[in-house]
Amino acid sequence: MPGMSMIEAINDALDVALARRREVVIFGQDVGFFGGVFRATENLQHRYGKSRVFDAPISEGGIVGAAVGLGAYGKRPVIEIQFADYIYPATDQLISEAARLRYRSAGEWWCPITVRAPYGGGIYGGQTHSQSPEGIFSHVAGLKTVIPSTPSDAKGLLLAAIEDDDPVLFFEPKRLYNGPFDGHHDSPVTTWTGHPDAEVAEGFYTVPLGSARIARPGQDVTILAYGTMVHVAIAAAAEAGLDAEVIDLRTLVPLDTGTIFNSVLKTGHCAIVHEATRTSGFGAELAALVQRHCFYALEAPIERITGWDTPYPHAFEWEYFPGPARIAETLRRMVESR
Amino acid sequence: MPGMSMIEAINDALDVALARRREVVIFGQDVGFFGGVFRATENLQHRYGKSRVFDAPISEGGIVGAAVGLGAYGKRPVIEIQFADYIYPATDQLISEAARLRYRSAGEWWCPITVRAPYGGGIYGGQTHSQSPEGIFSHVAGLKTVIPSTPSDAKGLLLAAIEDDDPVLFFEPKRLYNGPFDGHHDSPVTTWTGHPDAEVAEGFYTVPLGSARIARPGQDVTILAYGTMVHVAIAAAAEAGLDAEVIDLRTLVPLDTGTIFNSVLKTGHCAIVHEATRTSGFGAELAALVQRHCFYALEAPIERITGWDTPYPHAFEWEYFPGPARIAETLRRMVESR
Amino acid sequence: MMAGKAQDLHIPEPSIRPGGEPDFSRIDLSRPGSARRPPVDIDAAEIRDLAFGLIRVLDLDGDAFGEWDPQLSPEQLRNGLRAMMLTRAYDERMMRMQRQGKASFYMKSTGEEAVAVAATLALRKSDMCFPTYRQQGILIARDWPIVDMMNQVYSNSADRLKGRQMPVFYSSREAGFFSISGNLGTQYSQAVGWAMGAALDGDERIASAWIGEGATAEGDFHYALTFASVYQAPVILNIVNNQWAISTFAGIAGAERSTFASRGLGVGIPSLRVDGNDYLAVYAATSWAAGRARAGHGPTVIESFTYRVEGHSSSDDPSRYRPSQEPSEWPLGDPVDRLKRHLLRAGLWTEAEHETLWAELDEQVRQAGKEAERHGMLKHGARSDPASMFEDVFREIPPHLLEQRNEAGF
Amino acid sequence: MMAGKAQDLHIPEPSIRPGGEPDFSRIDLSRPGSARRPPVDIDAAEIRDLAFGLIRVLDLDGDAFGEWDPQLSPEQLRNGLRAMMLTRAYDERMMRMQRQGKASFYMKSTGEEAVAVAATLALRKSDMCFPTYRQQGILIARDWPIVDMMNQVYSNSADRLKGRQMPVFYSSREAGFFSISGNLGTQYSQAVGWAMGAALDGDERIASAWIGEGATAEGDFHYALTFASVYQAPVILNIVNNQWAISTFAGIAGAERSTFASRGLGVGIPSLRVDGNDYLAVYAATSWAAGRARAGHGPTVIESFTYRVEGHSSSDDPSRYRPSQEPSEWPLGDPVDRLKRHLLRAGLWTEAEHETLWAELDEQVRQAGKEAERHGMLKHGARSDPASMFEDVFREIPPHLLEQRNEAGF
Ligand SMILES: Cc1ncc(C[n+]2csc(CCOP(=O)(O)OP(=O)(O)O)c2C)c(N)n1
Ligand SMILES: Cc1ncc(C[n+]2csc(CCOP(=O)(O)OP(=O)(O)O)c2C)c(N)n1
Ligand SMILES: [Mg+2]
Ligand SMILES: [Mg+2]
Repeated sequence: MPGMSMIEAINDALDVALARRREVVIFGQDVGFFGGVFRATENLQHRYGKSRVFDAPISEGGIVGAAVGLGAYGKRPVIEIQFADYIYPATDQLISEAARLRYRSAGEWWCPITVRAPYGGGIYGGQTHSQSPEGIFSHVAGLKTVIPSTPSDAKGLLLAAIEDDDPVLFFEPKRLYNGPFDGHHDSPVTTWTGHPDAEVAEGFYTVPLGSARIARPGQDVTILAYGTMVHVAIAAAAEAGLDAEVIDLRTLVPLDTGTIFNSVLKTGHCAIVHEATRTSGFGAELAALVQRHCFYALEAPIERITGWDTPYPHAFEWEYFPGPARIAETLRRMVESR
Repeated sequence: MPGMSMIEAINDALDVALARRREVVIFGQDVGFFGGVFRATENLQHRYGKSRVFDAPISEGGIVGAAVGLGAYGKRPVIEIQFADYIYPATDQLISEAARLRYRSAGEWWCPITVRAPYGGGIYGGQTHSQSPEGIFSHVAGLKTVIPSTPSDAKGLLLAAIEDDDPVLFFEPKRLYNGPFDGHHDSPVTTWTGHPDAEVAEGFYTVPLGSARIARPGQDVTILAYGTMVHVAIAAAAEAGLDAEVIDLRTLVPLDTGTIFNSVLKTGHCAIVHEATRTSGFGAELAALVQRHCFYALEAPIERITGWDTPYPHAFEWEYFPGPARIAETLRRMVESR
Repeated sequence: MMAGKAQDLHIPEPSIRPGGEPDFSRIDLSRPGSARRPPVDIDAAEIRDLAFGLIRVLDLDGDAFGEWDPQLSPEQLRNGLRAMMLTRAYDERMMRMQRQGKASFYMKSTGEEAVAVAATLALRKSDMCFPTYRQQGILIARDWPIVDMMNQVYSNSADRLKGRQMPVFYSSREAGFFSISGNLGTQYSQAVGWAMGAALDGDERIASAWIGEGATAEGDFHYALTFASVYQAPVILNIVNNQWAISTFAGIAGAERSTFASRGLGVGIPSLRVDGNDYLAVYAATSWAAGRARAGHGPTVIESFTYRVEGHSSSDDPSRYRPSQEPSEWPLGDPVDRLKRHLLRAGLWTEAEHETLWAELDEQVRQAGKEAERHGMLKHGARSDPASMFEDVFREIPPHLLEQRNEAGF
Repeated sequence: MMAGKAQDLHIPEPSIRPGGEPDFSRIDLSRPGSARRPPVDIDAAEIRDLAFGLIRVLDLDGDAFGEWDPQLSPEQLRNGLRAMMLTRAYDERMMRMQRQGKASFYMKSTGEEAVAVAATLALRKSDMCFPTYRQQGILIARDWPIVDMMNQVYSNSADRLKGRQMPVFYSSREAGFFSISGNLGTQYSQAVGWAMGAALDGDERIASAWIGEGATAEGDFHYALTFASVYQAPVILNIVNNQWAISTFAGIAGAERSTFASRGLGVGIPSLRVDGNDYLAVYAATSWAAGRARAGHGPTVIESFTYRVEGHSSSDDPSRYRPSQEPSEWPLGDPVDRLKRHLLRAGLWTEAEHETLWAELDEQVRQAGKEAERHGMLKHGARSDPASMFEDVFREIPPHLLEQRNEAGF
């Protein structure tokens, strides 16, 4: 069980999927010979041939449209959107088509496609290489949304997404591709080497969609997070000196509400962190659910620590990013109000 | 002050805007000679000429792209998306361009466009003529979202949207075009004639964006609603025998939180209704805000009564629609828990 | 056709509006039989002219001419005629039913029957169709039971789509008829994807897609042409140019400056333009394209030049935007009538047989109608179980939808 | 160039990958001067051939031939040369600075300078440009201060864009240079919209837009061509075919079956294909298109056939996907070099003057660099006020953003 970075784990998952199922085909911009701008598909064309792994035109709408058709034919397309910021030209095919094909045809056709897209900030990518659009898609009935936070989950969740017969958006926290990141951008970069979650099992395994993970058990306050923010939340709790329970949602839709509610019923406090803009982000849904189901247990208002309601500004990335300091401050305020 | 239907009020607003500002141009599918499939632009091409009001190709992305360019040039485009369900091909131009042009150019360019789109169900339109996508766009920094519920507001808000120098999505509740609708689809259809809110002032006036309206003052429970659901909420409260305060949000972004919070602080109960699917709908944001700011005043969990998390099914429109019975039942349960 | 001065924006306008005399003088009608039929492995560059001409086989008297004559057997011809007539009879009845309040909506394909029927019968039954809402003729050509179609229109208890779709948004996997979307154009890139799948598997099946001329302005049209060209997908890309998109004439879709078939040239796809009211021309063009696709020569674009005789849908009143006599003056005639004449001329058909067939088809439709109505109609009688509205959002109902179903009281 | 059998999907592949010998034999080079120059009011249908040929004026020795020679004055020629050289000097320095960690990112336009500079200098200064990230040459051709460009690249305290954009995503309303997006293609339909506005106002100004050959597969490309054709907008639609889109060769964008210029033919837009490394050819084609637009004859498509000499950006290593000697073997030479030769041949320039100019431009760039660095660099020294990040989301800061600014501690 060698340690793997998240990008290696994703590459490994794709490798396993290609070997396991003839129907899996991978395409997207620069994913073929080159192996993808983040190297997620490195060597895969070489290994499985051009008919299994190939480049696509710069046309996200076309890529998803073709994937829907390939899925209807009987293939199991795994497509890459180079940055989540570039998913919007494909919105119609995702929302009007992929999400509703099974429903509108009463099960005659379905859409077993996986849409991989690096998301989130932290690489000085500015407004068009940093976005977190998961909230938008979580509103759409018929789409599943998955976001891993560790190499081993990335592999298991990606394999589960590919196995799934419904369309899955698989957003990959690009800031975690090569190492864990706790939000301290000034600290030296660390790699996944030696990290416990970088132990990635060989071969095929899945992490079931719809099950959250308690990333850190605790008693004082529940923090709901996913992707990069799981690591940031853990660091923030430590810095606030709180025994926080950090829940890594892993799947936004379908959501593991049981794990969430149990935790909040226990701690009586709930903070939600995400990098996406605040208004109508997925944190809103989480807050709405938690207040509804844990109302009488809550000792303080649920807080959201998120990206601001602005585009992601290149030079102010770290002022925008909901880093450990901001989270810790909010956590402290929450429990003080006790 | 003649009584007007909502569609007439919208037509009147467009007429006033065309007369008032040379920069206003109107285009969209079938809006020219024909006057629009819902008649919103009836007679306007005839009155103002083909250069001011004209048909566009069936290309929502192109329509918004051209509008962004026209706006950059100095025009004030008012475009129609024939049904809100067809806005998705324009998502990239709306989210990546219209919403961010001012920001990314630090104010060198901006996007004074108004995007009109009929939304919502109640006309047996099935999954592609019934959607309420407002939640999605409310997540996007840089877009304003407006939804009227009466003819007089429709005119004043639309004129305000057109005057506004930022991009505004103006979703029109198509079920209210020709008459108010309280959710009782089996009752005889009523028109706006004689309805107090159908008194539409002549000429130019605006209803400022960002200000909610107390559609019905009350003490027992606050109901947050917009568009069609304002009327349904009022009916539901009456049927529940409750003295509800119904707040018509009118603008989702920017949101009039003052009016909302004041009401909930007073009533201690908050219900939110919308037709859109529940998960990550705008109701989630409202619930998140209200629990945060009215935490200690709330006597029961905030409830959301919404469309289900499914596509809008043609034959089960009224099972899907959050009608008065469903709302009333929830309201009763909420106040009983007192 | 040059634009005016830059001093104003050019807004295309049909030659005549209601009240005026229909004017089809702009239409350039080539002589039937005059177009050459190249071999299927021809390079696109050598047949660009076919994208600007008009392939015709039948003249208006019903005689067939030239290399494109598909030389169909009498039975094939009568089958085609029958399918077009049944399509028309079906449309007539369903629109009547809609007017009687039995259906919430309906869309006819009158005048465009050949574009669906001939383009289907020239394919194999196993080939996959990605239609728009105006190709009900595909299902009929494939002998799909019309009672099943009616059940869908009525959203009744026998509706296989469980009341989820508006009328005419059929789906039949068995008939190779892809689920109709409401969002224009999306089927086009999907068809290319399906065809890519077939090519990957060495499957002999090909895909055929239809799109209205108005919807060619959508992005999916461009995606489909690009992907089909790049990957040489075995797909036929039909453009149904029926001159109108609701109230908007084809000039607003770009018809003033070029043909729709010519859209294919920019990506090097062989592109044909055919008389869409000429059953034999549509059949022949489709056969040619299918032959190309099956032999591994990739995609073909076919513009069928036709005319939307009726309103856009049951919600439309075309007299508001075009002269009401326009349909009857359309110079390319009626596809049913033209194929009938051809059969008559060839001595394969008589007026009496024609009358009998109409009567028979009307009766067939009437019987099917009665059967369908026994299963209910949207606002009267049985529907599917409303609880089923929570199914098929996902393969398995997830917990939050189970809860919502509960909340809904089912 | 026909596809293989249907038994497998055709996946285009460049003729050579790293390790192999570059192969440009597929490139069809027409003789300079051989293309005819039609009048600007020509009908698109009569010049379809120009979309498949290659308009060239300069041969590789620097002599000019034929009707397309724009007959520029010595001063115009020297101005063009200077702007291209300054662009190159600027690119060289900024990439060096990026390598030194002074900027987070950079993108060069090496080898493509003519496509920006000639296409700008053939316009009026008041015309509006909608570029991609690879047309910094436009700003330089319009004498925009390079220190201002550097300030943007450094996101420093003098950055007019207030640190909001990644390096090279310039914006200058004053220079008629539209704010660069990160989403490919979007500027194309916007340019058409802008031009529609100009036409509506009888404004003499026209718009010019640029797009990479890779990005032509996006929907906006199609929207732009459709709208430009329908409304006959006064716009020039440049396609910069530099053969590569990051690691992806132009075949994946559809180059195997047709030219990019030919994309315009399907909507009846006159379309030219020019040698993009030939300053005179690009200049002439642009003048012709601008003349058309200004006279009210509508849009023109121009494919500039060129070559991306460097990596896609500072993040790219092209040796992973193409032979490293490919750039030096590109048969159409270098635009700076070719224009220089032309000036030399015409006796309007000397090697010594050329050397002096390089030195002068290097110094100019160096000085500007020093000035810019005094205003700070992303990770060193001054930036804009972070509180400004809450501005310009809307015209006025709405209450929720005021609150968030507060929360952020500004
Ligand atoms: C994306 C999208 N935009 C707009 C519409 C509304 N709409 C439905 S049919 C139609 C006209 C289509 O015309 P055309 O493509 O020519 O097909 P035809 O109806 O003539 O068969 C329009 C605009 C839609 N259904 N989808
Ligand atoms: C909508 C969108 N999809 C993908 C990308 C990622 N991307 C940035 S540049 C590029 C290649 C563009 O190639 P081309 O259009 O040929 O322009 P060039 O870089 O050659 O000038 C890609 C795929 C993007 N920026 N936007
Ligand atoms: Mg049509
Ligand atoms: Mg390129």
